[in-house]
Amino acid sequence: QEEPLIFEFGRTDVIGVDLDEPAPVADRLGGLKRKDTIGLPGLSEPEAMRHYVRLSQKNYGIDTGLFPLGSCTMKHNPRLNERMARLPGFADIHPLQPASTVQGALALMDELAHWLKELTGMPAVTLSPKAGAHGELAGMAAIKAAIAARGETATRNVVLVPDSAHGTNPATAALIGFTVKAVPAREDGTVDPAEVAKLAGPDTAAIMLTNPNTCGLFERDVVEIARVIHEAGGYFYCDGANFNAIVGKARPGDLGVDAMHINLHKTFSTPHGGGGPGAGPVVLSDRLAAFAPLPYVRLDDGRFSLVEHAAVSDQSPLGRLTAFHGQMGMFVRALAFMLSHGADGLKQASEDAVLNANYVRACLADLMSLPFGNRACMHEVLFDDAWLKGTGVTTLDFAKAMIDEGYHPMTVYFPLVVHGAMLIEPTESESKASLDLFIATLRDLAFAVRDGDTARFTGAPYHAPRRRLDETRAARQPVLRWTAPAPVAEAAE
Amino acid sequence: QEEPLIFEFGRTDVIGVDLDEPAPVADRLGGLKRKDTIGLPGLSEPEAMRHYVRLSQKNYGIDTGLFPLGSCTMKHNPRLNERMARLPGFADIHPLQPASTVQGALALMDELAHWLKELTGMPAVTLSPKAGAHGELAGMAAIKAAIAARGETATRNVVLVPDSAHGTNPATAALIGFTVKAVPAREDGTVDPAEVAKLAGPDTAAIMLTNPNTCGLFERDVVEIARVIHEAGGYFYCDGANFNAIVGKARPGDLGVDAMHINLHKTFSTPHGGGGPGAGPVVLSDRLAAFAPLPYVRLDDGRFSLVEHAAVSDQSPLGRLTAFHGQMGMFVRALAFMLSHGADGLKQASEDAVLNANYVRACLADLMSLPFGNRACMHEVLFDDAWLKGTGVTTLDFAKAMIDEGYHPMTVYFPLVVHGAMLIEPTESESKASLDLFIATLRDLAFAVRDGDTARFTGAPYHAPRRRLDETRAARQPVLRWTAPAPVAEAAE
Amino acid sequence: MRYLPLTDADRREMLARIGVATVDELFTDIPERMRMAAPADLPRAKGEMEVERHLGAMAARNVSASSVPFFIGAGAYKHHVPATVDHLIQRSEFLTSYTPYQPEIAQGTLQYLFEFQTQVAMLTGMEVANASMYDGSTAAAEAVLMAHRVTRRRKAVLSGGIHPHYAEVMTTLSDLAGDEVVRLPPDVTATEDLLAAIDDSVSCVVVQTPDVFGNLRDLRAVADKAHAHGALLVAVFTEAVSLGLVEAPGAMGADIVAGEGQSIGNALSFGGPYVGLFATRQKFVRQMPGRLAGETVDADGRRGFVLTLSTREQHIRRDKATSNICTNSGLCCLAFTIHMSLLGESGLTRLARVNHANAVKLAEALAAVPGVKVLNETFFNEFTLRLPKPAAAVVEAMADHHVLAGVPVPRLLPGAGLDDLLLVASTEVNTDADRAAFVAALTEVL
Amino acid sequence: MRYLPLTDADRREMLARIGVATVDELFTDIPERMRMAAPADLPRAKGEMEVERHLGAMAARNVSASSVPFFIGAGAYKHHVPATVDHLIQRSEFLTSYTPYQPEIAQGTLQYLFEFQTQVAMLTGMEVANASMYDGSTAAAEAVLMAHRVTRRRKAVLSGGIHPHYAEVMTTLSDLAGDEVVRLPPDVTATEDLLAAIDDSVSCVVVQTPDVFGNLRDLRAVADKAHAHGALLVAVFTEAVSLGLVEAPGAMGADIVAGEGQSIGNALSFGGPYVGLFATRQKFVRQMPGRLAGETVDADGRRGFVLTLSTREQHIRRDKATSNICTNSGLCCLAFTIHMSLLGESGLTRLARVNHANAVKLAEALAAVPGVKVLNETFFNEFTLRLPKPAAAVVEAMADHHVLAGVPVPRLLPGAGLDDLLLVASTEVNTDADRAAFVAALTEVL
Repeated sequence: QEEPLIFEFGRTDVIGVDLDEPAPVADRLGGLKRKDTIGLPGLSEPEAMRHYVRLSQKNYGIDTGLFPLGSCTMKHNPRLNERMARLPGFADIHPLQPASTVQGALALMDELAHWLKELTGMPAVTLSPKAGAHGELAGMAAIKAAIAARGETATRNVVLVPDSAHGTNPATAALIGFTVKAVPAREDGTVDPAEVAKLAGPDTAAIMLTNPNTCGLFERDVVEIARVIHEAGGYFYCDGANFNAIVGKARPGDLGVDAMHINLHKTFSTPHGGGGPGAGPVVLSDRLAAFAPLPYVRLDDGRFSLVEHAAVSDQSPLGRLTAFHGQMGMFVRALAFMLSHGADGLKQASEDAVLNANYVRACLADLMSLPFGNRACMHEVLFDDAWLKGTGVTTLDFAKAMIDEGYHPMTVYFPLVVHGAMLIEPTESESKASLDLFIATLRDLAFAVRDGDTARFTGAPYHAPRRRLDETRAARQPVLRWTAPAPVAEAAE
Repeated sequence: QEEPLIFEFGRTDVIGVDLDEPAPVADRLGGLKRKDTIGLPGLSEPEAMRHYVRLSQKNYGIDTGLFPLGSCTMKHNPRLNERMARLPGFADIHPLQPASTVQGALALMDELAHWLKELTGMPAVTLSPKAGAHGELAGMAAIKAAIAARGETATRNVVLVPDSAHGTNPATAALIGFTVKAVPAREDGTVDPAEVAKLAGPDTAAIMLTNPNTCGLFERDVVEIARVIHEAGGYFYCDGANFNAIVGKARPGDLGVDAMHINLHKTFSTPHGGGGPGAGPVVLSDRLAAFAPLPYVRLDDGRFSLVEHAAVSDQSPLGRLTAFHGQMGMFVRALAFMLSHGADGLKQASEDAVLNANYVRACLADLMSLPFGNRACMHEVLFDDAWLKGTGVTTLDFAKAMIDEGYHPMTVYFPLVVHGAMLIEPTESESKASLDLFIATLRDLAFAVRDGDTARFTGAPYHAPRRRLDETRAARQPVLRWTAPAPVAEAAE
Repeated sequence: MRYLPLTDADRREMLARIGVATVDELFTDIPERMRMAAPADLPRAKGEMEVERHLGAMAARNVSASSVPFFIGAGAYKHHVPATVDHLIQRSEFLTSYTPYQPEIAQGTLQYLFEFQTQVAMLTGMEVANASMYDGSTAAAEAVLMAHRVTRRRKAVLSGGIHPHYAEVMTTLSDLAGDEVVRLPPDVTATEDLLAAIDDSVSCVVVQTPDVFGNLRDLRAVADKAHAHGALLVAVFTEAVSLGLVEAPGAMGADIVAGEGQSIGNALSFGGPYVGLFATRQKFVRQMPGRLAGETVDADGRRGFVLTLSTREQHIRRDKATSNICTNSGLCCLAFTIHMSLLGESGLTRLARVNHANAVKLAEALAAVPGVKVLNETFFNEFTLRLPKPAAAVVEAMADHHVLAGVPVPRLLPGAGLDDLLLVASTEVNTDADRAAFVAALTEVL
Repeated sequence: MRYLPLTDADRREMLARIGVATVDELFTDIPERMRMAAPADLPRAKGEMEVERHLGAMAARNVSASSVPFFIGAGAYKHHVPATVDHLIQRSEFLTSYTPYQPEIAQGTLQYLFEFQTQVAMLTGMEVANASMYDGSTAAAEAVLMAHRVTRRRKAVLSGGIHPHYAEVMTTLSDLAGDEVVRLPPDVTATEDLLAAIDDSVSCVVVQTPDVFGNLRDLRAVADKAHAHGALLVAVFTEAVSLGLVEAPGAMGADIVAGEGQSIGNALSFGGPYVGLFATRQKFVRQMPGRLAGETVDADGRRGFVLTLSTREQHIRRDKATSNICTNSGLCCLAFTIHMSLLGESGLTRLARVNHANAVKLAEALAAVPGVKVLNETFFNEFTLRLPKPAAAVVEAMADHHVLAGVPVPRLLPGAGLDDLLLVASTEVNTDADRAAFVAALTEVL
């Protein structure tokens, strides 16, 4: 049975929410009352329940299977966190209530900030960014503000970004007026400080470096890179998307980082929810702390307050990046995750994540190709498509064939620096038994490639809610909303 | 991917619940400490989450599709009710707390009782029975007690039960020492009062009549039957499993019923939960009210209390049927359902349930056979297998083929009074569009039967988590638990 | 109305298709004078917000266990249930499914029932278990009936340590069935002579451990004597967590084990729904009441599960059935089995140790309160105090001090001369602060 | 640790397979002196019960909206969300899925996004909508950037009725991007002359309706003048429910509509996560930021949905992208679209009427309080009061009377000389008793 669109079976006179019609009042709408009908279909509650349950059944999630999407960190989402986020004291409070009525909420933000600062070894944090890319914006904006405070806005406007970076890095830098220069990676997949030194100079605003990087490797010269950038008068922005590999093992603050966003939905397990909402707090060094965006929490004599406006004397020229104080719902979940693990558990989680990725690497290295050699990786392992060469099977085909085996594919074609990339991140949430089954499946598929069973790949998926979808058609003739079918003239009976 | 048993991948040293080991104390176990290991496997939380989510995906529920199981009343389960039942003031209170600390809970029981009495037109109700069959036990026990109070225990010991009754009826009567006599149905599927009159006499303890009956028909002579039984000195026990057809349309009390259980999980939508828990309150007439089991709620001067022990002067010789006060969790859900519908909505729900069943009847009557003719039914419509005769397709085959079309089958082979019964109950929760699709599917299948496409039926299901399962084998060589496989001698390497 | 998908236009169309003019024409089998002219004298439909307010106000009039220092047990126990459990049992496919009569699309339910049965068998030290009963008390009553069937005798002997509610349920059912029950007097300190009550007329001896007063009972001598006389030993428990630390009934010779599983995975919920656990020996399986999931294969030879041995049940045997039960506690079993899987052996045994340690600490602290005496030699997480005042009044007074202190024995056994006894339970939820609050409040009110 | 499935034995086996002796050998790329010797100076792991206690205690220190008469709005609104919504968004397959990059196994997400986009387009009266932004304020800021791209101009004019937080976000982002923003002074009574600010250098005029002071704005004249000068009209709203009763921005000539969707389906949650709604005309679709779901077919010709027009996005275009956004508010969209489906046209319009009626009743009641003046000619469910005392102190004092009365304007606009103004909102959750409590408390504290 196919599941229709709500517009195809809902009706504007059906209601799934009971409300009494109010007694008539003299309206205060000043003639701006809506005249046309809207066309919104309604569903009774049983219809709605079934529609969305059935839609959900066409999805794959962490709860239904291993989700080895590299760089995305699909780890277990504890339901304790969901329960905590739904406590009325957190879920049912308004961002503009008097501070006296939200002391617990402000205390929670303060405690989360403390954990983030301790874990990163950074002295300041801004919680308001709504997602990783929004955090990048906040961090780069702070850098821009710091440069402005130094009076170098006109001259210091280049941002160095390695080829392997997430697309959001150059997009963010460009958005706020920086010029982006690419830093090529050296052969081992990491950034060469000598290369950075060549590019760095008085025009250098910052470098945006992901560490561990998107090839799953720790930038082993990170300290030297930081030194080079700082010496050139620039700032070190670290993309913290992969922070989950090193929590409890190393602190970005010790490595020379000036700003780093933290994807609470990756490292601290707030649910990805099919693409959001995320949360991207940014930790800042002393050099940038004064340039954090508004608002922030302050504690005076045991009372928390929220600073929502810059004092006239304040150094920071950076205003709001979002209407309120950030993703409170995600703060609660992230803090619940941190408290549950504790300092010891978070370190163990990082170690297990790295161990799991290396185990996958060790068990597949003989069949699939590793672009940077069979060396230890961090929390994710990167394969390329060299081993597929001449087989008629592409990275995409291989990925789609995994669907038929009951798995979500790994990240494919990212990072761009290797050809036909396949980036596998098992996370710490997988058991050895789960990994063994996954590895056996990939080995079986790899043997099928070798054996020339090409149709198993090029036609895949065969056993999914849909066969392969035509993305070109979607882009060429975009249909972005439902429209009522043209009325068909009824045949005379 | 097959989902293994927890015993096949869980490990006794894995833990999904964190607790600190207590400081040692001098134990007070008197030497009865457990010596052996238990063997219980543990799962980490991510493993448990995935295991049970994946198991759930092998199930069919109301939320996933139409569930036309006649006599079972698979109606929509509102999530409001789940939320209400989980309020700490209901879910987190102990049955033996002081009455002063549970006034709200007792008030809720009292309000539920009020609704049940008003809807049935009966003066008394006992809430404690844990399920429909348990309610039958309570009701029949009250009858037995009433007979004992009349001093007729030795002579009045026959219970009349129509052939079409649920199996629980004769089982209950027999369990408490009554002799069961069958009442044959007349040709139109209902009970003939003349037949009852023939069997009724001074030995008649009661009749157990389901109304509407399991053929989906209202016993149109119910008032006369009640009269006959009462005249013979017996009691009228009504099986209320199908009360959902007549809520707001007729009151059992007006029809002469002395006792009737109400399946809260059928009529009032508490979830079936894969087979329970249910709840089976019993309404009682004045003649039986004094013989209700303990405990019950009492209101004096605005304070509720719970009567847990019979006073010495009390008439009732009937004690407890369960440890505490009944299925509180179900009471909350049922009352939320009642309040949401109101008196008007409950009546409308009955009408819609009956309308839906008759619509199915009207749309299938030309293809499938109706054992009692094409007349109006109540909330469910009964077909037999006369129309399958000679096709090589049985009722069971037809049911299994429905699975391949994405539907849960109807109730089959019940009631026993018709051959190859198929009992369809759509409930009021289905939309017309949903019924139209269901009807079209059944018509399509019926045409396939006609066209001799037998394999589509006899081999079904083809598209389910399992093909047809061997029930005979399960019963002949019962394997009722997992046992560790015998260790295999390892081959010398 | 939000739950009803039909519109008036739908209704008209459908009535036309059926061939009647009004819906009332479908109700003509109801004698006209019996049809309700007006809706019942009850309120009209309420929106979700109003229902929440109405029921929320009722809920707010109750003192929840988590909101105060809480020490009530006596058959239902306050334990912490992981959030995962409640999330999973609310999965639509579990919550809104039916008894798995169509096994091909109910493997989820059937597999967890099979896992549940195995867990219960392991936990009780028995060979097989069923897919649950309504609760511990009805399981115990069914155990007695089963013992009668197995032994073809009709007299049960009940220890004086059995939870009085359980004893009452067994008595009620036996009275109804015309069987005999010998109920020994309340046995606060586990000193009764059960052996003396066993002879060749007895079908079963029923003993609870930990008993209702908290004492642990060694069942071995009773088992031996019962077996020597051709009787069965029925072991009962109300606190499943105890089995993580205390010898399993199966290891002490029980033939049938019936107990309450609420402690694992299930909320207190004012007494229900709970989940009855029922286990026995393989040789008695065809006399066992209740639903059973069993392993088999499908047409392709793959392992699968079905409900089995249903010839025992009322669907088929009707008045010859082993029981009239046709429901189990499905969703409560699911909660039990998920929680038990999360605990595993390591977690369950540790949970049991924490419970015991907390109870020991509490007993020591209370024994130091002037005038208070702990009566138990042995206990798991519950014990009996003798107070210098009537326990019921003490409990009421302590409730005013926001401590829920336990169950006064006279609430369970009125008129038994035990008015100064108080049952006190302590689980993993109790903190040092809770214990201190108990001691302070008790000292205050005595 | 309950979330970590590996045992020490597993770890040893895996290390052996990898060929290293210790896990630290996998971390050797981290310079040795930079590796943490000891764990961070933070607490150790806590069990679930302890975490619940810790966070529960924090939650208990906040006054929740449902626990008091509640009248706060100004960009976030207290509405009743059906239980069904929260149940559904917690379905594992929705909650724990990722951005639908593999559409064959993400049709659930993609179809609801397609439905969501259609609902938003219908509601705003626009042709197309995206799959959501972080919240209303960032959506508004993105709208300005988009207007710049479309018009190739870099100057935005902001009405003085725009929520100050929104105006600040637009200003911050424009400042960073080097664009110009002309922000008109606060306009309490909707009397500003927007038309005068429009000329050929302007890329867009941004107007909010209902504005932050609650006034409804007729956009038609602004739209006409903007269009005459080659500029776009960006319409902003913070209360999506208003669209059930008030003319849609699209019908009044808006080119881009950006608004907050929290009111439908989403909790207050202290300000986030919320869901930004973003709609525009078909012809601008390739300049639109954010994710888009589009319809297509699969290899068997069956309808299906994919993410599309991703060439606009940062994955491909990197520093040439329309925006740096790569997240949407997935689960909040889902909540929005489910709630909206349950409402349907009948429910949404009725909900809007109830909101308006409650606000009118409240305004009338408050206008009768001595010294209090309602400043609005028009409003939907929120309006501005002039008080005889500073509003901030009044709100604090009323909080002590357990009434959360609204937002003092100086909290949003400090130093603007508007200290005696109070924004008051009323939704379907307010009862007659709530209104009476408001009047009583206000009378008391004035």
